[in-house]
Amino acid sequence: MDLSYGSEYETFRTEVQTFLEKHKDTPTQGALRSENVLNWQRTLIENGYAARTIPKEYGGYGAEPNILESRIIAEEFANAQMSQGQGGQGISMLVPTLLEMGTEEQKKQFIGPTIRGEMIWCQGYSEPSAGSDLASLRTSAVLDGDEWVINGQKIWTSTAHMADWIFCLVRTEPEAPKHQGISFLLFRMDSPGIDVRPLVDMTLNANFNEVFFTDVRVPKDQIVGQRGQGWLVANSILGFERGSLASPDAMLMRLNALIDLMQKETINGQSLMTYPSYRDRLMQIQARVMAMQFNDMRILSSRINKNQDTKLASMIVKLQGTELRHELEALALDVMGELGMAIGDNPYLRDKGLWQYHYMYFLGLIIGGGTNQIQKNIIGERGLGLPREPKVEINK
Amino acid sequence: MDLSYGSEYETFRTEVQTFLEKHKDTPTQGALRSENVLNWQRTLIENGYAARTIPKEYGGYGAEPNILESRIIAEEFANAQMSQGQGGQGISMLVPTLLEMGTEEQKKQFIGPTIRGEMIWCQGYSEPSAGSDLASLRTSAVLDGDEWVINGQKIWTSTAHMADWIFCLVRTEPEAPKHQGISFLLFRMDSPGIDVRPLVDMTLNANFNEVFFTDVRVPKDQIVGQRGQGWLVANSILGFERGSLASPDAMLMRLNALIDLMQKETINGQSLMTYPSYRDRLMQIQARVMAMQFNDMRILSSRINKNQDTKLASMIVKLQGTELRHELEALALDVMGELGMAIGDNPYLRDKGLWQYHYMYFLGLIIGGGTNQIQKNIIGERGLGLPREPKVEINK
Amino acid sequence: MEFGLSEEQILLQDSVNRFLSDQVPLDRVRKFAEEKDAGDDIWQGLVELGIPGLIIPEASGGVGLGKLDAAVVSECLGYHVTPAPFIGTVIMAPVALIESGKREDLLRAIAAGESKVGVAFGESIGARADAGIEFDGSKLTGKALFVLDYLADFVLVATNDKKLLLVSSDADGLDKRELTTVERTRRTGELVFNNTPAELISEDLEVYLKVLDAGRVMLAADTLGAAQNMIDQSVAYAKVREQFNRPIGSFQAVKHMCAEMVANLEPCRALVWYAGYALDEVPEEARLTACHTKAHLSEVGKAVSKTATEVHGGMGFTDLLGLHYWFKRIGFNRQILGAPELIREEAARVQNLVT
Amino acid sequence: MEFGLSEEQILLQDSVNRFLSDQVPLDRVRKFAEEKDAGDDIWQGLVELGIPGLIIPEASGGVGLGKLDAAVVSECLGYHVTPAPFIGTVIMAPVALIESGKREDLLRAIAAGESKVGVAFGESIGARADAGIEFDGSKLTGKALFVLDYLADFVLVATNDKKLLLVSSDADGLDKRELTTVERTRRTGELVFNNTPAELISEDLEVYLKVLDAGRVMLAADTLGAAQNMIDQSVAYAKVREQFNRPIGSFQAVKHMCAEMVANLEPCRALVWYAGYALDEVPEEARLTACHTKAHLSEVGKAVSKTATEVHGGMGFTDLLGLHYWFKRIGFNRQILGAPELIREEAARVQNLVT
Repeated sequence: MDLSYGSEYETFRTEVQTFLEKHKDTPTQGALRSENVLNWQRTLIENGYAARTIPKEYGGYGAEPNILESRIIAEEFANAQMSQGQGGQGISMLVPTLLEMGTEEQKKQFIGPTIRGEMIWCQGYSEPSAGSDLASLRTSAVLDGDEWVINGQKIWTSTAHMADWIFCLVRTEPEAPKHQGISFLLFRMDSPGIDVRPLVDMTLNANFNEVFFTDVRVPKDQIVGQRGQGWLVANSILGFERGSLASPDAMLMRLNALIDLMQKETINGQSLMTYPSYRDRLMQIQARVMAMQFNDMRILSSRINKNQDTKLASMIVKLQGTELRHELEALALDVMGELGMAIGDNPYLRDKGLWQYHYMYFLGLIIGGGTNQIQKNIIGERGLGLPREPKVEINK
Repeated sequence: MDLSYGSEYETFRTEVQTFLEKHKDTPTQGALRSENVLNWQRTLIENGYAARTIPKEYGGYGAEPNILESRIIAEEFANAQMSQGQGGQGISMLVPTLLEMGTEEQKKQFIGPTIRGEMIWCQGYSEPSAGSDLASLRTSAVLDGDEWVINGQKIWTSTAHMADWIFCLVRTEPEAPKHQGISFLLFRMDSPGIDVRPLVDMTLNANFNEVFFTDVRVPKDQIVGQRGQGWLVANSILGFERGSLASPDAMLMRLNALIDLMQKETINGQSLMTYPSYRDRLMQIQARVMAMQFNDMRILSSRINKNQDTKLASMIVKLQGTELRHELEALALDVMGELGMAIGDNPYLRDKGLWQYHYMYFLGLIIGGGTNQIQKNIIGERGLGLPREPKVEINK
Repeated sequence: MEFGLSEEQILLQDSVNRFLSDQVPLDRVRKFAEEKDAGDDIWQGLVELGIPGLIIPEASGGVGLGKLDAAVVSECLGYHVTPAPFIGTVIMAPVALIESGKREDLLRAIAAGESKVGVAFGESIGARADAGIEFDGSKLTGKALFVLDYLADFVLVATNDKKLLLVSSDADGLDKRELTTVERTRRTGELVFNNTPAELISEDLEVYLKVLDAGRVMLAADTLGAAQNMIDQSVAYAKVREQFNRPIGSFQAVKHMCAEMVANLEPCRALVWYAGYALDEVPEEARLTACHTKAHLSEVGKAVSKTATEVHGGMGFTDLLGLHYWFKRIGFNRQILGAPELIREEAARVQNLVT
Repeated sequence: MEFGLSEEQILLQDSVNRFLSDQVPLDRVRKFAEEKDAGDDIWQGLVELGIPGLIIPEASGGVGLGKLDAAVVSECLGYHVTPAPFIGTVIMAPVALIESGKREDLLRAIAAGESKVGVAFGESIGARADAGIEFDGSKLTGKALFVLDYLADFVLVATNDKKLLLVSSDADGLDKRELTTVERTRRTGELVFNNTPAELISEDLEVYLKVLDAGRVMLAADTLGAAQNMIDQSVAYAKVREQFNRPIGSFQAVKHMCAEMVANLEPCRALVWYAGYALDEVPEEARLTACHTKAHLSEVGKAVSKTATEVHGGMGFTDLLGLHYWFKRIGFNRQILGAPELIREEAARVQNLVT
């Protein structure tokens, strides 16, 4: 156990700090594709603070992967409260997939504009009847000459209304076993036949969309991997998503905000922190947040030192993290009583209503990204080697 | 809603009280089959306070079933702290079964001595490899002339070491589907070839036994119901057992004892009841105990008024009751700290060590009598009509 | 001996449920929630069923039923997430007026469906955000937050020291504004009193507590109904929704989630019934039962609302099925008239377990 | 940056585990539990591995390792429910002596495996049953309950006001009797002091707290190991035990019980490691981490011990598999040196969240 980063890293940290100091007045906020955002993203890439490990030939900075450096960058940008640049499913999911499975042409065509924030992507995986059982997806793509013709519907497509392109799973071989009949296509969201409808959720926000395809025509070569290999292509990156749903750093921030809240808010003039039952719940949650934090450090560390086995430690993050986060937000609602119910334009709104919002949103995340029931199956079967349920094929 | 019993019942209550007053010095305690016990049991039956609804021709009192009268008897005996006579699986399970499924000869032969406490029974159902899947039991009975020859092993056989007779499920048709190959036999525990071994459990008591059968010979006619009908015969009474594992009356007694304990015991001289976190847990449990109490009254009432549907209310009693009871005992251990760990001859033992004992015993009951996982299946399938899991037949 | 609903109570339940199923389906609730109307027709329908005068004596123009009957109705309203000024108008105000013997005229007006009454009790239970209400013998000063049905003709106000007062909607020195909450099937607002004239209804703590107990039991009944509906929806969904070629209800994980919800909620039904009954018939147990019923239903409701949403998968998270209306109603019921931790301390005090 | 065990720590873990697997299997533990022997050979084996001097400086004849190393060993002992006077002899007494600079001779004797030390801390944390200990400057009066390894050569005693004293086993005016507990892999007893001579080790509250923190982290590590073993046994059992023609581990109910145990316990491993590390390396976080680690492991241990027993069905409830040795060890660890509710209040105080 050695939690220091070592002196060579402290030099690196100083470099990052210097960069941040120099740019502390640079405008970084704005709409997608706005000048501020694009400029800042370009600056970040040039200095190696975005697209750090993406090869130079595809527009990245071309550094060797180094987890500690990435961590230091994240820490210092957070300390300075400066934007770390563009995120989104194009950068976090599609780019790694293309690097792994794309053709040279695809890499050249897509990676550069994507990491520069010029090309925005959405993800077309889930369908109304294919949730936990994603591989049963039905959106079809039929080859007609040099084009795929796509029909069907996707759901849970965040940013679909703002995206230039979609990476999409479609069924190309309807006769094949379900995992083997899927292909991974890329196409423009302004193609004729695409209808994006906002999907309002329980927070009353449209955080997601439904996307309908009617005879959408896509050039034949806009496929990643081979025909029928889409499931493999998609799975090479699914893992990226799950861990990020329950970040321990965000959790710690929320915990500290909750402590703040409990010290400030009162009942009959008495601080909420003086209520022993609330305090006891807070302490229980604090211990669990700590445990998840250290668990995360352990996982991070194991990526450097390959001798450490953190398979189970990694598998449980989504399950534990989303449940814990939901409980943390629930405690905030409980201590606030009626105040916690406020939303919208309510003048008694606390912290912009984020407690109530997150309470619901994290219930959504307990369900999303592989429900926590599916997570338990995965932990049991892949983590512990427990036997799978006997397969049942029901013919209808 | 009307929680009074009505005036005709108050007359009955007075009769019971008069009986109890008259017998307040009658000795009722003693070993099984001891003179005190047998005499008291006879007196109870003569006066209709035991075997109340068993027909006179089989040695009972012959009253019509009346739930309120039974309840009043139970209440008054409890108030007077007088023994309600003999219990055990012979009286609670076999006698109702024989009344339902036995031949006239069997009723005549067994019911009288059993209800008088002269004939003690044990139950031979579970086997080491047949727990949740009870119908997969393997103990075999093969007809040899006029006798069944029994080989195999039973487990969880309480009172086996004291029993005169056993009622036992055995496999008589090995080729039949598993539920249809079972028969229900009665035989003497002093038959040659029976070996009873005490089964020590986590409380370090031998609350149960294992029973081994080696070529035990049983007269052919000592079967209840037909050959292969044993599963039906047994299921006609299994319901009796489950409800009784989690009596709300006992739970309320334990709750009150816990309140007492928390008021009396101290940390640094300060009553445990002054600790808000313990008090909060106590209040949560009290509310749940209340709910189970009223749920029980609702079920009781529905046996009088058949219009009330209490199917679900009844199905959940074993599941909820055993979990709640376990948690109640766990709270007692927590408030006692180290004192709660005491057992045996420890001079600091509280309440004879019952808290620790029950904490473990009720974990046993969460498992026993159909594990709580099986209970949830039953509630889901029979209670809510959810589809069963697809059957899988694996040939080995 | 009869622990259960009478035939009359079952008839009452059926008639309210039938009206709500037919006339106030989720689409109708949505309109109210989206502030497209004030729900007058819903209230009118309940008036026609005689609901406003439910617990008001016949001599005062009411139906003269008991609190258990009222709890049965409250459960129906929760089951259908019905927007209606029930707790204040039908329960808390009548209890206050009956117990204090004041304002027979208003009691009659309520029974006739002509007057509605809101409830401002939060500050007497535990004032948040420096709110609080004082009464100087003729006027009210201070402010009340999250007042239920704050736009009603009258508001029943409890001061910090638990006096009960009646304030008219058009009283001088009374400012009102809506306080939007996540629960859109009820309207809540802030009332600011600047020397606002108010009529003293009671200074008797016992009266205050009776009003509070009744309100709490009705909220618990509302949660019981709402949670039952979420279970019913979950079970129905689990039977038809298929994944991996099977109805999801055939998977043990989903089946057990449904079973656990039922196992938690079913005993609550008997608890709510007894609590309603005790308000009228077992006064010595009424307070403790009311406290435990409100707190326990809040906990069970929370668990059920989470699990039911999970059983519905992504659909449960969307607005499409509207499941969140029940989720939020249960969440709101949990917090108003005393959150569980605070009420459990009251329950301990009622039993003299803490000083 | 390295968050994890070093190669040396993994070797240490392996060697302790190998010794315990080979020499102290469950049958051997049973003998001790049934009071058929005093476990001298077990201790001797640990002495040969250098365990007693684990955290004692090399200058005093020890191995000079850190508290994280000690936590690793404690986890092994918990995993194998090993009867050994570890917490007092190897951890709490050495910390007290090192921090106070007292009794170098005893430190050497401990390192050499020649002296054992029991622990009487219960009364300084929260005295039960009117126990309590006072020190008048030279003599102890009062009584201590549930003293760990009460028959050891010395006992480290903390008085009500948190002074640390050393009492010799053969001191005048010292009465001892065994206090039987459900946890049979440890010997606990009562000590009665009648003007018993005792040596003052420290009056410094900081020293007392360091000793306590170290003890708590080691108990948490013990629970981590015991709970891990119960999970391992459960998973193994679920793979081979069949019901309804299938291994029970193929049923979602059982599979999810196993997954939940792992999901709860796995983050505890990192927590325990950090808590052990912080005792030596991050003094400003050591107390809070120790509190949370002890309390949290107690909660997770309780849940795991229940679930693991359930996964084993009836077999889990019997003495046949001996699963209850782990169950009871976890239960005992939960209560000694501060039960979770009490420790959580300490955690709040450490952060000045409560006065």
